[in-house]
Parts: sequence; C-alpha cells; structure tokens
Amino acid sequence: MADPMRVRAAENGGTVDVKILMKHDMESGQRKDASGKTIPAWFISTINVKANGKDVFNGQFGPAVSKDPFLNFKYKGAKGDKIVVTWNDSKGDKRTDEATAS
Amino acid sequence: MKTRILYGVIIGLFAVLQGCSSSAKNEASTAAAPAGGAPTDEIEKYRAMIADGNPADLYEAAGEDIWKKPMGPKNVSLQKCDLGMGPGVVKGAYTQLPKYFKDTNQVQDLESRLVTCMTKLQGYDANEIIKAGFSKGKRKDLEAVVAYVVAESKGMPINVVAKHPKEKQAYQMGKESFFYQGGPMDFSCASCHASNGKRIRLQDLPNLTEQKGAALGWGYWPAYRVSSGTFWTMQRRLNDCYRQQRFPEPIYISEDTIAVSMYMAVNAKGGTMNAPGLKR
Amino acid sequence: MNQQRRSLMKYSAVFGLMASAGLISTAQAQEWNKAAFEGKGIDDVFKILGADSPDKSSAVTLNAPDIAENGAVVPVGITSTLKAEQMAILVEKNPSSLAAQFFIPAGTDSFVTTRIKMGQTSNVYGLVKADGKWLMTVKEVKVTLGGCGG
Amino acid sequence: MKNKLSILAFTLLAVAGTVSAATPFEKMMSSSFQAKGQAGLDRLDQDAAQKFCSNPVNLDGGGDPKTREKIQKENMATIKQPSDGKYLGDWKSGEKIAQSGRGATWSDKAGSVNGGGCYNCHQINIKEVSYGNIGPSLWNYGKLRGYSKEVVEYTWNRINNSKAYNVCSNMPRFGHFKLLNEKQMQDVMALLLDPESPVNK
Repeated sequence: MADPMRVRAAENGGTVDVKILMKHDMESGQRKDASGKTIPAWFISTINVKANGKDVFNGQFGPAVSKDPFLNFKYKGAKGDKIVVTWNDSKGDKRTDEATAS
Repeated sequence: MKTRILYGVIIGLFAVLQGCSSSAKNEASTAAAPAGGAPTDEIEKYRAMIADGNPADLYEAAGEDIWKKPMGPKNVSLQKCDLGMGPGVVKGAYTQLPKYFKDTNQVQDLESRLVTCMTKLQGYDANEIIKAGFSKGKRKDLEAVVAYVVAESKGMPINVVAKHPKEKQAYQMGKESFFYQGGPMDFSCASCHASNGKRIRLQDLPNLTEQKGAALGWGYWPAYRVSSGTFWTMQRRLNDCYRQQRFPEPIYISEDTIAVSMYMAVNAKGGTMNAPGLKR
Repeated sequence: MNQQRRSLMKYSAVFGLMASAGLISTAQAQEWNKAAFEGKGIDDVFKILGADSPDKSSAVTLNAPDIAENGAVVPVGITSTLKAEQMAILVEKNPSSLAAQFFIPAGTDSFVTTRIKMGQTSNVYGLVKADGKWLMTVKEVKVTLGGCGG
Repeated sequence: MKNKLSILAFTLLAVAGTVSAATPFEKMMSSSFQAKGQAGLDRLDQDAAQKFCSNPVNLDGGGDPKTREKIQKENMATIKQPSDGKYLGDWKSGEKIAQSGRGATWSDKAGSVNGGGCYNCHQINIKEVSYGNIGPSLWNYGKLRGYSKEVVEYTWNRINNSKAYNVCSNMPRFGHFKLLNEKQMQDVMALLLDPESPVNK
C-alpha cells in the first residue's frame, strides 16, 4: 500500500493555503537499471482535492513531475474545512488522506 | 470517441460562460525573478524556493510511527530507547549526539545508538542492519526513525561536547581521520572542507574545521537529497563523501564514521540544528 | 419579438449545457489526459490542449528559478491576474513536453506551485486558460551540473 | 655470526613490536573500511606525499622545507613526457574530459574511462557557469601565459603530477595515478593551450 501524504492547510484572511507532499517514486520511464534495462514509467497521474465534499482542485501529472511530489494551491475557505486529498497512479494504485484547515 | 468530442464542445461552451460570469480577481502575482544575478545567488534563490515542502517530512511521519509501533522478535516499540537523555526522551536528544554511553562503553552517534536499541529492546540482529545497505531492509526503518528523532531537535542549539575520555579520544581520532589523505586522488575530508569560501561546481563547501562552517555542515544534515530523491542520514552522507574521496567503503556505524561525526559535531557546538535539511 | 424568442431559447439551451458541464468538467479533470501527456514537442501539446499558438500575456506569471541546482527538482509556480480555469506547465526539451495540467474550479485562486524534472536547460512554459482562451508566458531555466560526479 | 643472528632476532622483534603496537588510530582505520568494487583497502596505504600532507601543519606551505623539497623531487622524477612528442590534442575532447567528474570510485566500473573533473575546481571556459574555485581560474590560460615551450611543459607536468611543484597541492596526480591516459591529457592540454580553444578567445 502506498505511504501516507503530508497535507497542511492553513486559513488566512478567508483563503486556505493547501500544501501537499505525496510519497511516490514518480518513475520517469527514462531511467535504466544496473543491467541497462529501462525502468518503466510509474507515476501519480491524477490528484483530486475536496474541501467539505466539494472539488477545490484537480491536477494531472505526467512522469516529469518530481519524485515525492509537492503541490501548493489556495482556495476561498474557512478554518475547520475538511480537506480530502486523493491521488491515483498509472498502475492503478491510489491513496487518500485528510486534513483539517487550521 | 464520439462522446469525448461532445464533452470537448460542451466544456468549451461552459468555459466561455464561466469566464464571463466570474469576475476577474486580482490574485497577487509574483514578479518574475530578475535575470542575470551571479550563479551562486541564483542557486540561493532556487534553494529558498524549494525550502518549503521538504519531502523529509514524509520520512519523519513514517519514523514516528515506527518508533511507536511494537516490532521485532520481541515485539516491543522503541519508546523505551535511551538516546542519551533517558529512556524514551526524543525531544532535543539529537543536539547532544554523538556521545559516550555507559551501557555499551562506546561513543555512539544516533544511528549506532538506534542499532543498539533495535538489538537490545526489539531483538533484531545488529549485523543484519549493518549489512543491509542504505534504504534497504531494517535499515530503511532506522533511517525513517532518524528523520523523526532529528526533527525533534530542529531549531535547538547543537550541544555536543567531548568530556568523557572516550569522547575526547573520538574527537582527536576524528580530526586525524578528517585530515587523512589517501586513494588515487590524494583526497582527505580536508581537501575540500578546511578553508573558507570554497566550492565544487556551484556547491558551497563549508569549512568544517571552524565553528561557523561546521554548524552549516552538521546543522543541515541529515537531509532529503534532491539528486537521489531519498532521505540521507549522516552515515549515508559520510559514506558518499568517502566514495567521492575514492576511498574504500566505510562500514556502517564504524568507529571512524562516528569519530568524524564527533569531530564535526563538537566543532559545530552553539550552532543551530536545522536538520532534516533539503540538499541538492 | 422574434429576437426575444431566439435569445430566450439560446439562454435555456446554454443553461442546460452549463448544468451538465459542471459534471463533465469534473470528469475531464479526473481522467488522465493521455494524448496531451504523450504529445511530443510544445506545438503538439498546444494543439491537443486546444491552445494552438497561445498569446504571450503579462497576466500570466511563471515563478521558476533562473538556475536549478538539480534538474530532478525544479520548482515551478504559475499565477495569473485572470481567473484561471486551467493551468499547464510545459518543458520544451523534455521527452514529453507536458509536465502537469491543473483544473481550477471557481473559488480556487489562480495560483499553483509544484516541482518538475528537467533533463537539460530548456524553456519552461506556463499556460493559463481564462475566459476560454489559453495564454502563456515562457522562461528559460538553466539546469547546472553539480557536485563532484558532474 | 652469533652477533649477526642476535641483530636479526632483534630486528624481528622490533618489527613484531611495531605491528602489535598499532595506534588506536591505525586500529580504527583498519577496522572501519571494507573493499568495494575497484576501491580496495590498499587505497588507505599512504605514499610519502599523502603521509606528509595528512598533518595539518604541513598544509598551505608549512612543515619541514627539506622533506617538502625531497617529496616534490621524487614526484617530478615520475613524470613522463608525451611518447609521441605532442603536447596538444583536441580541445573539444578536452572540454568533455574537463566536464566529467566520473571515475575511480567504488561505484565506477573498473577500467571505465575517467573524467578529469576539472570544472569541479576550476573556471575554464567562462560559458560554463557551474565551476568550482578550489583551484585558480584557467580562463584565457594560454592567452595570458603565452604558448612557449616552458609554459607547455610546465602545464603538462602539472597535470601529470601536481605534487612535483607543491607537495600538498589539492590537485590529483592525473598521470602518476593513471587517472587520465596520455591522449586525454593531451586533449586537456589543448583546451588550455590551443590558441583555437574557446578558453583562449
């Protein structure tokens, strides 16, 4: 199973600043292993963020997003908002984590 | 296929409407960075940009779970592990390591101490951890615990002292090792880390023989290493230094690696522990 | 009279579309845009995104370093003074140009930051779709060789 | 005869004595490393220069001047001039060698081609912004120093064995330890001393 994310969400002046770190190798498909064989691409492809059940952000990644991806965005919200982050990767693995806006 | 095209058309329409109805909002936009600064200044800017959101966070979280979870042949957690401030005390413990431990009659760094705890408390085989290789087997768990323990000293002053005779000896031998030249390139640690204002390519080389430089070195490791996308403990940092020095491989938690750590940490006393850092 | 009727019809038709569009845009946002991510070269990706040749605009800001110490992690942010519906980051010299695409609902700021990989020094494009139109800004990011192993 | 034997016995004892009396430092060094890949434990054995320069007081021109002189002379004697008499090769290849810092680590394949790693420590072509400063800038190397026989030979020697001039120079002995082969050194020479090299523009 995939490792948990770190989700931080801080409200300031009606805007919630969301910072997400995901644990994922984001294998580019460009690298070769010791024996010279190409390591197949394997990466988070979609990410969805909901606040209190409503979409506040949708993202799509290609294999060129860095290992252990970082994402920062802001939405109009309030302290106490329940934020749910879900990612899906190119092999069908997925992970959901939650945080509360502080 | 047909539905896809239809979606496209509909979305296009929606987008137009959406754009019309929503008022353009003035989000503070960041000015484009002025071009043409000195490369080293630009690198500083780059580092500042990635400072927030250090993936070492992910290791810290995992490490805290591992610390608290009963594991190993004896199925106990590490919560009774004595890192030098008494069993289970994590806060600030890293600021005082390496140090002499009476129960093992040795100077130990954080990693060798964790091996002791994993062996004595949890019943793991020390040799297995030592031979595992970085990011592998039980060593991987240990590395995450390092991230957790180190983060619990973040922002605190480095306070490593050589008081016990074994600590003094470790410091002296660490210093001697630091200046020990060998290998086909005649390198020692001192080749790169014994004067001020030096760099390799664009990477600044802290002068580890002085307090200021030692604090910059010791105070920012362990770190998440961008180039390998992995959290590197101090043992791994030293391992790769020796690799680049063209030396044979230092054995994990060997006496030399702990002595060199002692030398750096004592020199860094009074500096701030900023680790886990984020490095190239 | 005729005029009125026509506009009313238009209104209701559009209204209906809008309602369903809300759902559909979510579907689009959550279904990985394979064609775009596999597009080779900037122009190819522009076309797939429906951007053709987007205009350069001062309303779009790309926040990226002049020099990246390591190509494995290049911080890239896009902001816009316009209300963005979508944003995209493209790297001209990467094997696949599109690095990431974002869908920004109403109520979410025209602001995103992430980190990308770059194989070499290249132009990086920040694209913003606002009012149904793609706009862009471009900046060269130098990827340096670093460390002893160079 | 008896006398000779006792001397021999004494010598043997003395040798045995030094072996068993390894200092704590020596014990630490011998117990802390393991051979890996091409990096064997013999890499910890020091020659005269390495031993001398492991003492911090001898760095930066300190220490006994006679020992310094002696070691420098020994190193000078190891330098071979190019077998084909040519000092300058291809500067384009030299630039590549200067860029690459690979080679001789335990993770490099034994026998693979090494780089010179010159940019790690030197500015060379100013177009490369990522350069180190442990060594001096080599930009306009030939243009500033001229292309005389003396300059050419000095440069060749310095690349081959920098310790011939400064026993505790930080620069690796590329010829002495066969880090670069003769052709590679000729190419690096051209980067610095070919008037057509961008370094001299």
